[in-house]
Amino acid sequence: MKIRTVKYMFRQGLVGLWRNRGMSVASIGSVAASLVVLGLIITLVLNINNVAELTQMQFDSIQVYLNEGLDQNEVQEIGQRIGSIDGVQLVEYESKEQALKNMKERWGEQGYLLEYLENNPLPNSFIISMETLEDADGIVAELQKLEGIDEIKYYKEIIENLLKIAGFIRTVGLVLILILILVAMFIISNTIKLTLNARRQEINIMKYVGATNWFIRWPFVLEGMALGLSGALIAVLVVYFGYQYTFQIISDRFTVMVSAYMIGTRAMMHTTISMFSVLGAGVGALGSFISLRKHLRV
Amino acid sequence: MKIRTVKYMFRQGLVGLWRNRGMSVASIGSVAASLVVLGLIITLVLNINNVAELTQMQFDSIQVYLNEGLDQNEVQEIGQRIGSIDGVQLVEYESKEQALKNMKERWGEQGYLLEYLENNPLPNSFIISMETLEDADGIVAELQKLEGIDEIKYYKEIIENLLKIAGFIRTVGLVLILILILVAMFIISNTIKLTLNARRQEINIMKYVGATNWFIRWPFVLEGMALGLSGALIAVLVVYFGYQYTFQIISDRFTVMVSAYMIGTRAMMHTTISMFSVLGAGVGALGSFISLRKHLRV
Amino acid sequence: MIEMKGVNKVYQKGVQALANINLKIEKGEFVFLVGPSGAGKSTFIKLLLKEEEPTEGQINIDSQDITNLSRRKVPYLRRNIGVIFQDFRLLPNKTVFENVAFAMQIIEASSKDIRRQVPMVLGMVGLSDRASQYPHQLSGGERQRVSIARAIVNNPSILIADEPTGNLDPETAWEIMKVLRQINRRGTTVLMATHAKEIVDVMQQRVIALERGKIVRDQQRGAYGYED
Amino acid sequence: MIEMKGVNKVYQKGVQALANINLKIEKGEFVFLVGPSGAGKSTFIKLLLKEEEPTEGQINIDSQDITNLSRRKVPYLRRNIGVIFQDFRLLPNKTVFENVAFAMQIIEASSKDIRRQVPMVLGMVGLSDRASQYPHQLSGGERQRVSIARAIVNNPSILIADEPTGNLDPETAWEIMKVLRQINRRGTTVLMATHAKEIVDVMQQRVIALERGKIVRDQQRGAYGYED
Ligand SMILES: Nc1ncnc2c1ncn2[C@@H]1O[C@H](COP(=O)(O)OP(=O)(O)OP(=O)(O)O)[C@@H](O)[C@H]1O
Ligand SMILES: Nc1ncnc2c1ncn2[C@@H]1O[C@H](COP(=O)(O)OP(=O)(O)OP(=O)(O)O)[C@@H](O)[C@H]1O
Ligand SMILES: [Mg+2]
Ligand SMILES: [Mg+2]
Repeated sequence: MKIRTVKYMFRQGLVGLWRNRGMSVASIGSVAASLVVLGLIITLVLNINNVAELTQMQFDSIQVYLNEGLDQNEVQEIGQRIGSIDGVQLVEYESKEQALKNMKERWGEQGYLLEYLENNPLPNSFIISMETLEDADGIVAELQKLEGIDEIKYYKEIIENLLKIAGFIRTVGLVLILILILVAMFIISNTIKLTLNARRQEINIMKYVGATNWFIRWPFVLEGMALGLSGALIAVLVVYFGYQYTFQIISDRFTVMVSAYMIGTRAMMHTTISMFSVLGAGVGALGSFISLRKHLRV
Repeated sequence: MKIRTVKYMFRQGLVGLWRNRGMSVASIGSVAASLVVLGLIITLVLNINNVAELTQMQFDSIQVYLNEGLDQNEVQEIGQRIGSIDGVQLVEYESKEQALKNMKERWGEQGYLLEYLENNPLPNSFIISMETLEDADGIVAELQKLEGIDEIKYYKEIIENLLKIAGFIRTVGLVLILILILVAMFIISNTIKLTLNARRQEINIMKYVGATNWFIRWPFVLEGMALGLSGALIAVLVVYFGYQYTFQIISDRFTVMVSAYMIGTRAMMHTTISMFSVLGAGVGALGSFISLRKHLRV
Repeated sequence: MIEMKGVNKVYQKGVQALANINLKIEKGEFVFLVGPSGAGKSTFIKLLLKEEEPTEGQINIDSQDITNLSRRKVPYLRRNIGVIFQDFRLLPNKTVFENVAFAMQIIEASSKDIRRQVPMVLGMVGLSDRASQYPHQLSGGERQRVSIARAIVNNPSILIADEPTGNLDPETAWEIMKVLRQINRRGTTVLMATHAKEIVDVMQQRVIALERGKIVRDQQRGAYGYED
Repeated sequence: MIEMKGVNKVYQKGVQALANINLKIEKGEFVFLVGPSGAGKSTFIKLLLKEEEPTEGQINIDSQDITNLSRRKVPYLRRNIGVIFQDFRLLPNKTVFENVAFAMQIIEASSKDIRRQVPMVLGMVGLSDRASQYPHQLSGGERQRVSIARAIVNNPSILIADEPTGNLDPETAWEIMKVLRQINRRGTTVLMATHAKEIVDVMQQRVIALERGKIVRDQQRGAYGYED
């Protein structure tokens, strides 16, 4: 294929877009619309996932109750031993007085009940943060070998439940996104098909005059690609500004706390831009390619 | 318009669908695809909303602490008075012993702390269920007029927070559904537009031969309606079986508890069937109508 | 009756297709419109059908000024005029029978009339055995004859034919001319744009010759008139 | 060289368009294909272009059996043959210039050649001033001439013309015939399906007459031959 032919094809692709601009606009609109929906769902799923992970991190600790009557040195030694276990990130000491105070706070309105206590039944304890959740069982096993420890409190069930829920959300989210990707692909390729169908006569004539399949195909494939990319661009912009706006509203209306749980606009954009470009251009080009086959058979 | 013409139009609408079946299939597919997405989101939003409402109902009560040392008769009288207040649905008596027991249960693992209590600091109480949340303030005002009452516990904040969250979810959900309806309408009408564009020549010729706009329009509008309805039907089936399947999986995997929070398949279907039929047929017909205008101007 | 007063037609690209046309065609006349390719014959016809609007001037059909006709009335104007289009304009998704029947359906004719009339006109143009084929399954001449059948099926008061014999062999062409002549004898005004020298010369009817959008000759009992 | 051996063509609806055709057209010949409407002339041409496949028989072009030609080689066959289609087949979204240039672009001609050659052939068919218009902005005869220009622009070794003068006035028709004759003198085989009795009679070339799909006459220096 000569350079001039390549140039010709690129030019034809653009010219085709422009001369059929009514249809081009309709197609780009449909592509953009389906990608916007995809973007919407991806944003939701990723954010829910993010919230689940952050929440999980808060329960992500082991509490070690110490025996009564240990002296300061013994406590310190236990602390150091714990600190040297593989996978332990941070060790914090909580005295029984501190523990009662914390508990009262946590109980809020019902905290007054604790004032009726005869004596403080709570133990001194260490609170351990882990590097990753997977280390938990190993750390607990190590802790059990230590002396001076009464009980190991590990929110195993809560964490496991959270992991389960997070896993479920992730699965549902992935399935949802997958379905939506398929739907978007379907709509985009259908749109391209309808666009080409309106021009089947044109394609037939080219064949009758002696053009090879590739000569006819390339401009259409490039046109499909341009359609897809334009749609993707619009979708990215809509999702970007839509997300930014929502982010803003949530920060304003609720405390900053809530938006701290949301994924930043930047990070969000990386995902959508690359995904949408590939989807739009790829499906556009492939859709053209496949839909053309039928018309080229003359 | 004569009866035979009406018959002619219905026949032409169907014939048009069949003779352009390649395009019809593509259009129906796009309509179905966008409605499936809409269905997916509606299902999600309605369910989340449902969960929020059910949760809210659990906090939806007022607790009345009674003074120490009332005798049985006095307690009964107070109970009757409360029962006669407007908006009160149910009054339950909870003795101080029962209350401690319930609390121990509710605290689970930390319940042992309550065993260290010197004496039971909890009061006897009435628990009041309301007909609707809006009555709460009125009921509280009435309660304050009664004698023998120590304190009125009303989870105002929690309820208000829940109401806020539920409202937020509902708003976000509605906005989402609205956006999706717009997107579905856009995609459907674009699809119809592309379908008609491929047949613009046909439409022009009809005009040149002397057909009135309505004579040309009706078969196309009916065709667009049939396209939309077929797409809607497919979408309803997909959503129905998809939802049923998911419902089943969730009931199996998790406890029955979770699926108790989900809206039943039946109720779900009422919403989707009516909504999709109207959307599909309406947008199909309207899309045809509007897209035709351009082509009829010859 | 067709009347044009000072009609001009300039297309977008500045092409002057018709220039200051004044003429009158009486009811029941048979008129040939001749002239070289691009002279403005089809444009002349398109103006009568309101497919194009004149840039200037006034056109009357049956004493009605059609230049100011409202959009809604255009279909009724067109129904009065049977047209054989130069490019046939058949509905690609309808069979031969349906294409002809369509012209009757739009005037809400009864199925009985349609079932009687359509086979008759298809017989007149020699296409009885092609009724169930689609336009793309026909030869050029056959398409042209379907277009003719559709134009005459409603017995219009005016029949306009744009090059109705261009794709026909001389024998078939003469058959068609006989049909047109017959329709004309029944009182229908016939206006036929054509390049068929022989036909024009033999028929001895009024000839209007256009050249570059101007009427250069308007002759009763004329001949095609260009020497080759 | 074009050769047909025992060629039959039956369309879906049972229409026998060609029946047992045997003939040979030598390189450089000028052949008229005549016959009434629906005789099978266009079908004959469509077989040569592999637009339709013969139901039976073999077709050779330049000693190559095209009935078994692979799909991928069809475009190269078509490039060798310039065709004037009965229904013109112009690309609706391309201007006159682009329509003609397209035939050169597919054989990857240089822009320089295109800029030189296209205006030349548009001049030959008398359309120099219509280069930037779209097909729907042309008169019937002008469209036909664009189709002619596209067919000859690549100097094909075979030129097939299906009713190339159907929409042209006699004068322009003769201009076109001169162009075809000139191309034929340069060694191009010309096959022309036509109803133009006068042209066939004057040109005195080989005439093949079809009737209901059969060759009923094959005559060197023949005439159109049907009496009216
Ligand atoms: N839509 C249009 N835009 C621009 N120019 C046009 C348009 N339609 C026709 N023309 C030009 O107007 C002139 C007259 O066209 P018209 O179709 O009336 O010719 P005609 O006499 O019918 O020719 P023919 O015998 O070839 O059919 C032509 O030169 C043509 O190029
Ligand atoms: N695709 C098709 N399907 C069925 N029948 C067809 C098809 N194409 C052509 N025919 C029939 O085959 C016969 C020959 O058609 P063809 O186009 O070859 O005729 P022709 O000689 O070119 O006629 P004309 O002079 O009218 O153009 C006609 O009767 C036509 O109806
Ligand atoms: Mg014309
Ligand atoms: Mg033919």
